[in-house]
Amino acid sequence: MAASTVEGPVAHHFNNMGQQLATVRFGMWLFLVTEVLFFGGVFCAYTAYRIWYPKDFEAGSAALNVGIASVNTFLLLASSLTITLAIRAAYVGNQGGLVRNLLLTIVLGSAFLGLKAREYYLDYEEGLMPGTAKVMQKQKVEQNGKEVEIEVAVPKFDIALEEALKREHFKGEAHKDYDPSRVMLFFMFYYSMTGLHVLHMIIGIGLLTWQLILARSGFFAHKSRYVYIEVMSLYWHFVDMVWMFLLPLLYLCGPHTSSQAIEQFKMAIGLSHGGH
Amino acid sequence: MADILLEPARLDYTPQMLPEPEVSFEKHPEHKHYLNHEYGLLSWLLTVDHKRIGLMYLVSVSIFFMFGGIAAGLVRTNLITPTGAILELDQYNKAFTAHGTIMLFLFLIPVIPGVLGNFLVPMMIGAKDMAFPKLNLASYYVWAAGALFFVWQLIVGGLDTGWTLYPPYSSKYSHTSVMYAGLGIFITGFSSILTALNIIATVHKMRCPGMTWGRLPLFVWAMYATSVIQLLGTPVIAVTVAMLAVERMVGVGIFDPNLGGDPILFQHMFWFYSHPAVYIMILPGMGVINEVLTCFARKNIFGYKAVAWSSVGIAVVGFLVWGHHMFLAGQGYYLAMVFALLTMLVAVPSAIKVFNWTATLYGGSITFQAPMLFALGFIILFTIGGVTGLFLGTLGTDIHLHDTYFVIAHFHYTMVGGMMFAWQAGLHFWWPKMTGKMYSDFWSRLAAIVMLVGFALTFLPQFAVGYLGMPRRYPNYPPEFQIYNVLSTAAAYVQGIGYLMPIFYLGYSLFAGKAAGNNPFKATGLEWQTSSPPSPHNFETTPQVYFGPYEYAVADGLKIIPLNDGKIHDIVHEDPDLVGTTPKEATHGS
Amino acid sequence: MFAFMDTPLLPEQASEFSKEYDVLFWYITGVSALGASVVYALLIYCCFAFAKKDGVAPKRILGSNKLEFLWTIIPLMFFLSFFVWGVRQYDYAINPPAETADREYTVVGKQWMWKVQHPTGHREINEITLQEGVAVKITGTSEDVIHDFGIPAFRSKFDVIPGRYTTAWYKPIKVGSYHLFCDQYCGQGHSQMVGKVHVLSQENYAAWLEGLYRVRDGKNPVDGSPAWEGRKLFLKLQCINCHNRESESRAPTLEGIHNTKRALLGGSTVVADDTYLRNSIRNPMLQVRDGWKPIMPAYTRAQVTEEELLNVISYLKSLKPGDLPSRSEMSPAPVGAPNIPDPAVPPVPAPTTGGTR
Amino acid sequence: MSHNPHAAVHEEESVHHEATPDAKSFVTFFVLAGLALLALFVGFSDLGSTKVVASLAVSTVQACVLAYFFMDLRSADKLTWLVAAASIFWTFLMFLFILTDFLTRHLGVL
Ligand code: HEA
Ligand code: HEA
Ligand code: HEC
Ligand code: CUA
Ligand SMILES: [Cu+2]
Repeated sequence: MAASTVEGPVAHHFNNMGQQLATVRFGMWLFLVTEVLFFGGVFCAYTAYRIWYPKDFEAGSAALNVGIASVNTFLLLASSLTITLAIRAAYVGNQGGLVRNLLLTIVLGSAFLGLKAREYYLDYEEGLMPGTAKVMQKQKVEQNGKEVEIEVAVPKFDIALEEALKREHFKGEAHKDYDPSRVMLFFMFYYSMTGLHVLHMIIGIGLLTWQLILARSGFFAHKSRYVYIEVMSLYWHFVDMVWMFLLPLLYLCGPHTSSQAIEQFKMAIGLSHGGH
Repeated sequence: MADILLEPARLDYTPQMLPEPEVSFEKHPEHKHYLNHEYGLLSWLLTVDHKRIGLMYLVSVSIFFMFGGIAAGLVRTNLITPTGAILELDQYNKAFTAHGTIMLFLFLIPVIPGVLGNFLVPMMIGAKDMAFPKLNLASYYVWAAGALFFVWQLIVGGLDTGWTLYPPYSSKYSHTSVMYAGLGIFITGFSSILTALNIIATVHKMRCPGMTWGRLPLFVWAMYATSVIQLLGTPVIAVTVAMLAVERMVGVGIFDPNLGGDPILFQHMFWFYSHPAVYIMILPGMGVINEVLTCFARKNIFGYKAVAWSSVGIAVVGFLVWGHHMFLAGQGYYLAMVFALLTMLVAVPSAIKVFNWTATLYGGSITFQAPMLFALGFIILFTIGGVTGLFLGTLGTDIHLHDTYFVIAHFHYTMVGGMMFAWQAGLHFWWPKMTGKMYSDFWSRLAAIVMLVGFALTFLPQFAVGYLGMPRRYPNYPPEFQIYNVLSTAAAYVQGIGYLMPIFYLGYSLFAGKAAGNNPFKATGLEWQTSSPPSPHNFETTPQVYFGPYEYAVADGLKIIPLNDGKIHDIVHEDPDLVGTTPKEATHGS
Repeated sequence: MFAFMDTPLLPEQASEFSKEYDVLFWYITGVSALGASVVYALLIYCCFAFAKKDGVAPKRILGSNKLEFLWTIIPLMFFLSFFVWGVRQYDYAINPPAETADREYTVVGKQWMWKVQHPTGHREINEITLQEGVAVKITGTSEDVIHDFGIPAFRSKFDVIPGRYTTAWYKPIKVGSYHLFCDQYCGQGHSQMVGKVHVLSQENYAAWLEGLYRVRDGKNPVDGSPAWEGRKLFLKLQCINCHNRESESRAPTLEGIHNTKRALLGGSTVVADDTYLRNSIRNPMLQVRDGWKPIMPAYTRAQVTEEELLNVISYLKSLKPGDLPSRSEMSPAPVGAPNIPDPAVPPVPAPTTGGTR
Repeated sequence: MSHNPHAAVHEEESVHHEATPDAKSFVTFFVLAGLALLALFVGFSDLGSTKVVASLAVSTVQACVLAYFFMDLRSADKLTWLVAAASIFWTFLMFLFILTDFLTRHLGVL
């Protein structure tokens, strides 16, 4: 059995490098198992309600900014590429390449987060926040054959949703196809799922930054330590993978068009101003 | 029983295979072990030595057990009179919730994995440490942080939802600190994930040469199966509690029927973890029993493979029965049926284990020190706890017994009669190894008997009163149930005294106990082949293993007659796990 | 010290299902006892027979596939028998038979009380009265958190869930009063969310429906019964002004009046049957009680319709000592008093999710 | 696992492990990007109820490619495959049982 091809220090409780590398890698895979089930739980809840309320979920999805999401998809994919390049750089001992690629990964990840933050802000501005807040609204009702105007308390969310759907030219016949309180359920999932994803990205970027610092200090001069970049990449790829499912389940679930996506993205980054 | 494999005399190794321990502190007092090779608080708080971390868990979980026990004392005392003797309604609710959550999350789930798992798994497989020593320390601190949230939660007024945290009560109606408790569950859960990860990686990657899967001590198998459950189940409760927290915080919800949510979904996701969790709470105990029984009966385990695989079977099938907690909760009819069937299937591996244990005693040379008494207590009590589980797993009978004291009695018989007794057995068995000191034989045996009698009498009346229909989580009850409750309470005090006893004689042994020697029970496991207490890196040289874990008969001087076929037999290659040799081969010898 | 002495050993068998249930229960108990006995017997035998003796070495036994097989298959067979029997029983217990179709009761759980509505319109709180031998279907829901409607004597229990309907059914077979518990933890008053199930014989049940039979003392006629309606009229028509708990000087107390002998002005007596009661209201002058002034006004059809009169009579018939309302009670008793409809109670919420089981 | 009990348990894995050359990574990236475009295309089209199936299928392919090439399942040992499979399998079990409830709860009884 050939000894491992890479050199580097072996921790006291391991017998050899092969054992150490395999153990580290295995540990990360085990961790990913828990991550799969962690996300699996929310996805399962999502699916259950999607089965019950398909129309409401589509309506909710229609109100989301699919432009940002589309661009973000490619950012994440690119970051997955750069981190793979970083492993290779560490593996062959190319310190400059390692630093460069780690940095790129961090930049791409941060760009994702930046756009995501923008998206949250837009949602917030549109009032698409689940909650019990209500506003008073004038409504015309029939009373004794006469039309009178009265003030009623309407959930803020309902109004915001209606306006957002109008803006997105949602074709589903409003008020018939969806029930705002169930769309709110969709939004709960939207925020929880993307929130969890964002949380994972933030942790990932933190770890990457740590590795970047290590890389600059020459920690990865021992080639065997490429394995730490590798396990980092496993985590990062996994986060990417979660996004691959968030995209169709949250954003592409409702009716959208590509022109709409482009328009939304332009608007989000300030190149155009909403209205059509 | 011609079929039983009696003494296949085909081993060509001799008892010398059990090497004399390398170091003995009695002879070489200058030698340093893990307890005295460094000093100071920091050397403990920052240690990455799995043995020291194990002891840190030991101290912490024992403290929490006392807290949980005091809560149990409050609960039982209140139930002396039908109207509730000492507590207000909501005080009682907080008391039993504190009792349940502390006992489960801060005592029973971490106890054996945290203490014995940490201490023993690396030693049993001949490793110097866990696969990830720093992670191991980190998971202790994560656990401690989670525990702090529980303590904080108690300080700011306590939780009143029951340990099951069912919404909508927990999400909308309870005015108590659900958030802190949720955080506590989330964080301690994270810790148990990390411990599990570490143990799995250790078992896979750190075994010493010759330690094949077929030669793993069954405790390690049990810990492995437990860890698989923890790894796969715990993330789900974490995310479930997180969703509950979001719902409670934002005020709108995922489990709220008024908004189209479904409270049953919470129950599904809660029990997806929490039923497997009851196996997290019993499998390590079962593992301990294997080690103790074989040692004190001086026998090979009966049916090594069956016992090992039944652990794995429990771990896997145990994931598919959670719905038996929800038979009456409004889940689908067909699903309930499937769950009921699987519940019956998952009971089989436990039955296999029980029968194998009793068979292990057959033909042994049994002595009855405290660990053995606890282990026998385990078998007696767990059998009752297990079979009463069958009443609950049967769809028809659960209708009446659900959420009555019958359930309470069932799970105390499994958790206290089972895991608690296994824990005591393990603690007494390995105490000399951990500390190098021997405790009082008399007092330890007495404690075992007091606990056994006290325990059995506490919860037997509860089966009766449960069948009569007394609901659980009731601070007051119809007067005709009083006699049962008084009996139960009285016995609970006896039991409480039983649990206090070890503190004294074990504590005493620490300071004044006589040195235990490296292998006081003459056990065969690798952990006994090193000094007591072990040196910081467990073994002076990496051990090499040639045979299965329970060769007590050989160790006790059973004559080995070489096979007369003229060949030299390499037992290691021909029969690495020594199980399942056919009778035909066995007749070769004598 | 113990105020009660009849500690029960076994729960009452008060429904048809409870009998069948117990057969299965004792079957499982028997098998379990058998299985445990085998284990215990082996354990005891080994502990004595193989206790350490000097000079006797332990045997080296590794296992036996035959035995493993046996003790896998035998328990499995028993366990499966539990399963099959259990499923049949569950099926029976949760599927209301056709005969219950028009006898559907509704229970609504609410922190911390049970509100029961009978198909006849009767309403009860924390109590449910049933007729012996008549199967009924119960549909339950909750206004707030999850509760569980459990009746040990019927071996019945089911969770009631907000936003959904769940069902159970029973056929009571034994007259008596039994515990009703909330079995799902629901907060502070969980243990107070208890009540009684009353199983009445056919006659008593019929009387109960009228409002004439009381399942316990100190209780008004059941909400929704004719007598209950009569009680409301009694208050509304101001009868209470003269006939009240406070004093008998103005008008006779009417408690326990039905079928008693009444002394009339002029020395004669008469049995207070339905006709007498009727006359006393429509035309009080006809038979005036000895000792009272004939000041009672006559109530014509314009004031009390024939139907209302029947209800009033039912009420009078239902009056037991201590029942007559006090003068101050001109309007319905305060919320929370037994058997008074709770005006704050909103209608049963429509199910929003899932279906009915 | 080794069938030779003398052998140390470790050592065997990770010997053939080698970081992926850059060119291959680029190819993987372009495949993934292509699939992402496909996912968007499906998402923006008007397929009705098949849309969700189609886009999930694309995502699954994408995830497989990612796991196989980027996460190096390609050169991983059996154990790693087992671990990955277990996570998927257990998630599947959770979905299976919980969704069964959601899909069959309204059904009548036998
Ligand atoms: C250590 C913990 C532990 C263990 C091991 C078990 C083991 C089992 N449990 Fe238990 N259970 C709990 C802890 C545990 N349980 C807890 C905490 C609760 C309540 C939670 C709450 O609501 O708060 C609970 C509740 C619970 C319920 C829900 C009750 C209800 O709320 O209505 C059910 C229903 O099926 C059940 C079933 C079982 C079964 C079938 C087993 C089986 O695995 C048992 C298998 C063992 C044996 C069968 C014994 C050995 C066999 C023999 C000796 C063979 C001879 C016997 C025969 C031939 C009959 N349990
Ligand atoms: C590890 C788990 C574990 C353990 C060890 C115990 C141990 C005990 N339990 Fe516990 N119990 C649970 C887990 C456990 N329990 C759970 C999960 C619940 C459900 C909670 C819920 O519904 O949410 C529960 C519920 C529960 C109830 C039902 C409450 C209700 O539903 O209303 C009762 C009632 O008798 C009870 C009693 C006891 C007793 C007497 C002990 C005894 O064995 C304890 C003995 C130990 C001591 C007493 C401590 C040591 C002694 C001292 C510190 C001296 C001072 C004490 C005294 C003088 C009394 N428990
Ligand atoms: C102004 C006072 C007054 C009011 C109002 C009144 N009663 Fe009377 N009632 C009496 C008096 C006085 C008697 C006894 C003399 C008699 O028998 O007429 C009596 C007698 C009776 C009796 C016979 C009692 C017996 O002991 O046999 C009945 C029955 C009765 N009332 C019912 C009613 C009902 C029903 C109402 C309302 C619809 C009512 N009363 C309203 C004063 C009143
Ligand atoms: Cu209602 Cu408990
Ligand atoms: Cu369970």
